[in-house]
Amino acid sequence: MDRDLAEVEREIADLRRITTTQQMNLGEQIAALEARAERLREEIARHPTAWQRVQLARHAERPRIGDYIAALTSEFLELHGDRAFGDDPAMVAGLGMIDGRPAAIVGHAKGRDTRENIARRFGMPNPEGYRKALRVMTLAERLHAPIVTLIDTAGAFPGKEAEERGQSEAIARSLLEMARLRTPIVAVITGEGGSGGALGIGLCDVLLMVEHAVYSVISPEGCAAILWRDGSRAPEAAEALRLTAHDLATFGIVDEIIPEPPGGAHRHRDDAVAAVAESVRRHLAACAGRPKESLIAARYEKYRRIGRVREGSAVVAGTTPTAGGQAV
Amino acid sequence: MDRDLAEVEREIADLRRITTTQQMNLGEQIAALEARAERLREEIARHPTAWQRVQLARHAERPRIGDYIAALTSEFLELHGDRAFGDDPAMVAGLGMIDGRPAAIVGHAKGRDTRENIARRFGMPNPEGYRKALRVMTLAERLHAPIVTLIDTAGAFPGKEAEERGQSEAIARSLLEMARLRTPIVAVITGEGGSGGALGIGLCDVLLMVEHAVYSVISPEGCAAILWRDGSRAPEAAEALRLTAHDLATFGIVDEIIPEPPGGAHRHRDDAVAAVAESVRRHLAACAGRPKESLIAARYEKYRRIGRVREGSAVVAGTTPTAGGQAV
Amino acid sequence: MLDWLARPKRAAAARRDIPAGLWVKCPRCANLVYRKELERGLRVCPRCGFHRRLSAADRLALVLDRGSFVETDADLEPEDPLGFVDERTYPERVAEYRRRTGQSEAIITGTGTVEGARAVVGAMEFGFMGGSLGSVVGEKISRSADRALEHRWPLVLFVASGGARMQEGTLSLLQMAKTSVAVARLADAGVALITVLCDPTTGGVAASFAFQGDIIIAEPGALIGFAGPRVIEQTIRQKLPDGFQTAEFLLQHGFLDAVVPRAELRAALARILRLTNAPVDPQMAGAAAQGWGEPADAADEPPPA
Amino acid sequence: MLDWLARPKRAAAARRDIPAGLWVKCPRCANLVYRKELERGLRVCPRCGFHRRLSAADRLALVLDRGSFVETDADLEPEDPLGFVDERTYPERVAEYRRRTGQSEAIITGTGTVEGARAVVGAMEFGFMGGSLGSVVGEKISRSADRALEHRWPLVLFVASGGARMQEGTLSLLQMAKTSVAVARLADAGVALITVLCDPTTGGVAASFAFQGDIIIAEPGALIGFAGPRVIEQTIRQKLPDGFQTAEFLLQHGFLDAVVPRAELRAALARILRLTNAPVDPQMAGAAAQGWGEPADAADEPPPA
Ligand SMILES: [Zn+2]
Ligand SMILES: [Zn+2]
Repeated sequence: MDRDLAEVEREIADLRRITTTQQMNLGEQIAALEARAERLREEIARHPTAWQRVQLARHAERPRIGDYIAALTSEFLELHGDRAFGDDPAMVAGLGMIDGRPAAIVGHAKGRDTRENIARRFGMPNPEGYRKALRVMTLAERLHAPIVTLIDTAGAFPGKEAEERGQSEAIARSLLEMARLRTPIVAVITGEGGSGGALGIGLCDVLLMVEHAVYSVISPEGCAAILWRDGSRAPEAAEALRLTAHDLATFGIVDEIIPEPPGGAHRHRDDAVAAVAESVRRHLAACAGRPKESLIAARYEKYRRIGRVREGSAVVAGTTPTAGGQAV
Repeated sequence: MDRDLAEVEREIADLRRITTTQQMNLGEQIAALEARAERLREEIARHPTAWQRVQLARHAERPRIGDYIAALTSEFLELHGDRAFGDDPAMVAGLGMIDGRPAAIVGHAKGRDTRENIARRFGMPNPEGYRKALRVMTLAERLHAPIVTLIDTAGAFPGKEAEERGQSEAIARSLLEMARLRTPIVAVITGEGGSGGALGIGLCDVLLMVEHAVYSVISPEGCAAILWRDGSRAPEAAEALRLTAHDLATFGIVDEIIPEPPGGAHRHRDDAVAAVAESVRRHLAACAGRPKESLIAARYEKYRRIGRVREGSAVVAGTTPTAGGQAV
Repeated sequence: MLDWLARPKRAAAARRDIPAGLWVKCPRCANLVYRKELERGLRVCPRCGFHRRLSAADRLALVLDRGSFVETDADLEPEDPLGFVDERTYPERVAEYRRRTGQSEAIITGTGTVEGARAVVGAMEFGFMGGSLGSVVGEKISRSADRALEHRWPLVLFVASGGARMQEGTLSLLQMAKTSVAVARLADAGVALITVLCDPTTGGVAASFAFQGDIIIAEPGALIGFAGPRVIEQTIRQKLPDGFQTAEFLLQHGFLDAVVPRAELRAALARILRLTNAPVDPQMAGAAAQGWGEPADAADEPPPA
Repeated sequence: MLDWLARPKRAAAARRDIPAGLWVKCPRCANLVYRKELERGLRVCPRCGFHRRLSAADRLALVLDRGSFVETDADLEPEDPLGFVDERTYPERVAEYRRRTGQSEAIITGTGTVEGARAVVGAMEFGFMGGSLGSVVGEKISRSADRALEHRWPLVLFVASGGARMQEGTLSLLQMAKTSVAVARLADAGVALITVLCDPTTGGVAASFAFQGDIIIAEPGALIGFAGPRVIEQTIRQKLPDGFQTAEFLLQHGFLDAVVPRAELRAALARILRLTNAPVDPQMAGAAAQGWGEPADAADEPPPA
């Protein structure tokens, strides 16, 4: 479809050139082609390929965490610091009032421009970011407030200092504690869901995914580089990885897909953000009354079921342990 | 008494000189004086002044944490690291088998010689030390194992990096969590109990104190420097601070004083260490059966009572809140 | 433990430059500021933003809704458990600080509202023996924690202290543990502790309730640390860099949730209280701040040497 | 995610230097070692202490009491949920690794005893697709956690993995969460998780159960980290220092409880199990280690590119 569009656009350009250089009136033909181009563009926006979605998810003009917080909360208090080493600007954490009730909100913070992106490490957290997020989530548990996590990162930062200060440990600890937090967790993948860096704040009771967001174990470029020694084959890899919201809904990973405005969230940011806010509010309300024990039990069951495994001749996932075994 | 001894010793020296230079036989007088000197020495060892106890508590030959662990446990596993930044050799933490039951043991690690002392920062922890200790204590809680803390430090390390990484926060967090740990905590001050650095692992259900150990809000030298701009008046300050085990028992701070061998723990290390091990074992056994709720409640009451306050005409401490108040 | 018996350099400079006159010299930027302007500006230098210390009473007046404060445990007084004497007896020193500050001890506790949000509050008085933590401060904070637990109102502590109080020896050290067990019950019950670290917050107070807050904020420029700067310089045998142990430094190192300028403190606290489940007193919801009357310089005065 | 499809430099070197001969060249110190001596020495170079990788089966044989191991869930096999194809299909790759390693997947799980102390155990097989975490590994670890909870025996996991398994996409990423919820129940119940990090432990496996251990130990020299060294070098545009991301480096940075030489591993684990409340099987209390028979080099073999 991409290729069709490119062809039509080339034709239009040709006709325009002829119109001006050869004084021919080709207005009618041009108009028809332009209508066709627009239809193709809409078609792409409606059904982007996996790779196109990756581009949309990474779009520089896509809403940022500040936009979502503004739409979700009537007031917000950003909290800082991991209480041990530093404060990571790549992760935002704080308390916000949602429908008159306090909630914790944590999420990746990509920048709006190059300067902010550099300051925020392009939304790729260091260990301090995960530790700050966990601290604020634990505070929410203590205050009987629910948690909203907003996921939009290419991944945890693969830097030297991140390793020195335990990127693995920070994410592992976050996952372990999020599994145990006795308060509802609603997670939203708003853009890039980049592997462990995304999952590090993504263990939840309800996973929402914005229509063109992606969620993947590895970037398509990284996957292509490993598979074919050729990063330019990323579009193929994107397809193969099944990283779109629709794919992940069929795998039972995503609980709800939040539609985006035509052409993507960046075209109509307010609408896009409002749709996310509405969905989060609705799920928070649904979680609010649930007893803590059943919440934790359901969280266990939710993840216990994820995966595809064949046992003997049956395809199973998340089953209970078998009784016996054999000596080796 | 110190002065008496010095005088007698001078007299003996004089008589000895006379014996050799003037060929007089003063053996009988010398023997009598020496007996008197020995009695004085024993008297000092039995009832040292506060300042003498400070010296004994700091004695280079005093038992170290390794000695106590060896006496207490049938096997020990040292654990390392705060899981965030580093491993502090000034703090030892691990699991040990005591009377066939696992327990956590944490404590300050002074060295045996200058090299080890430098490596172990003279037993003065950095924030990582307190965070490691807290991690291991939390593990003990999870494993339903009791905790033994062994206190022997001049204080938390007052360094630049310690401040950068939150010495205050580390100790404050340790105190808060130790107040909540749902497992028995037996603490022993084995030597120097130096202010916040000692208390940082000292919040407990039972506080034991070795006979000549000291426990103080500030070092006598520091106190003298502040009060009189004269660190050499430390002996006076030591007296004024009421930092001995006996003083602290009268204030209700210390639950049991563990006797030391004559002349101090360094003279008979095995005996000294065995006495500590016996007392710790006894108190662990006494705590073992206690329900967690009553343990935490008793811990609260124990500390809630500490302090001396006058309310109207009554001297009180740890009373319940008054009802009213007045507007200002 | 900060050496609060010594004359702090900054306070000394401040006093020298604040006679009774109309003009006040800023101890940081050395500009002359019209006294009334300084007071209207909450004692923050309009030229360089330097935050002068506030007395405990001024602090409460700045933050709480007018008429909302009810003091509690005002009649608690220290004993002299050690019979402590240096050049004067401990009771003599206490009496002198009472005269000087008009306060009975180094903390005022009570209840009040901020933009209508209810809280149990305590404000430390650095002018009273360096805001040191002794039995009375420990008891009043513990009772405040108990009261916060009973009502399920957040506990707000304005901290300004050099640490534990030497004159009560190990008993004062153990007030760190006493306040910790009291505060721990709040953590278990989901009642928030909010600490506001003012200049200075050091020693045993920094190493206990100050850094046990669920939310910890500080005033700009406040000195915050465990060991005092001079002690650290003796340890490392070199000068500390500018800005070491300031509130901004601690924010950068991950230990503070925010550094809040004094002019925004009341609004920030109101927001924090609302977000930590403080119930609202509807009668106070639209109230103004209590404000303050005549300047009270006690907090800036150096204690007698 | 380590690029385990690529030929790891060290393993390649190892293979080149280990033909079928009597003598084996150490990939670190380049000394020639008599093969039988190497095997008797648990595949640790007697000259430089270099720890060669062990297969999962050898690992269990090294540590467990002879005859104590009972395998569980051996018949779990991966599906192909994505229909993943690169040059071969995912099922073809799986089949090839099954032939190559003799294992059905990248982990062996079961129960056993160490010096009589009971445990649920899992040992990852790096030779099987780089020990990657897919649905089968996630399911087997989760079942092992459930089993540990049921019996209240500690769970011991020998980790050797490049991370999540690309061929199962996001499903494999979420095995990190799946194992986390299973392991979290152990933490709540006071049943210990003990992880032994072997060479290599990286990516999503490092960032989940590997570092969720109550006690975490590692083998000398093991590569342990989140990002692979090449990725970090691309990020920082410089070479990493020697020893970066080794077990010793992680111990120094506070992330490991101990680095345990292979010769001491069995005794160390027995001690850890006793100290974490493992019940003792009296019949096994004096048992010897299972030991191993002929050398199995699979773990050192590079997978086909
Ligand atoms: Zn100024
Ligand atoms: Zn070698």
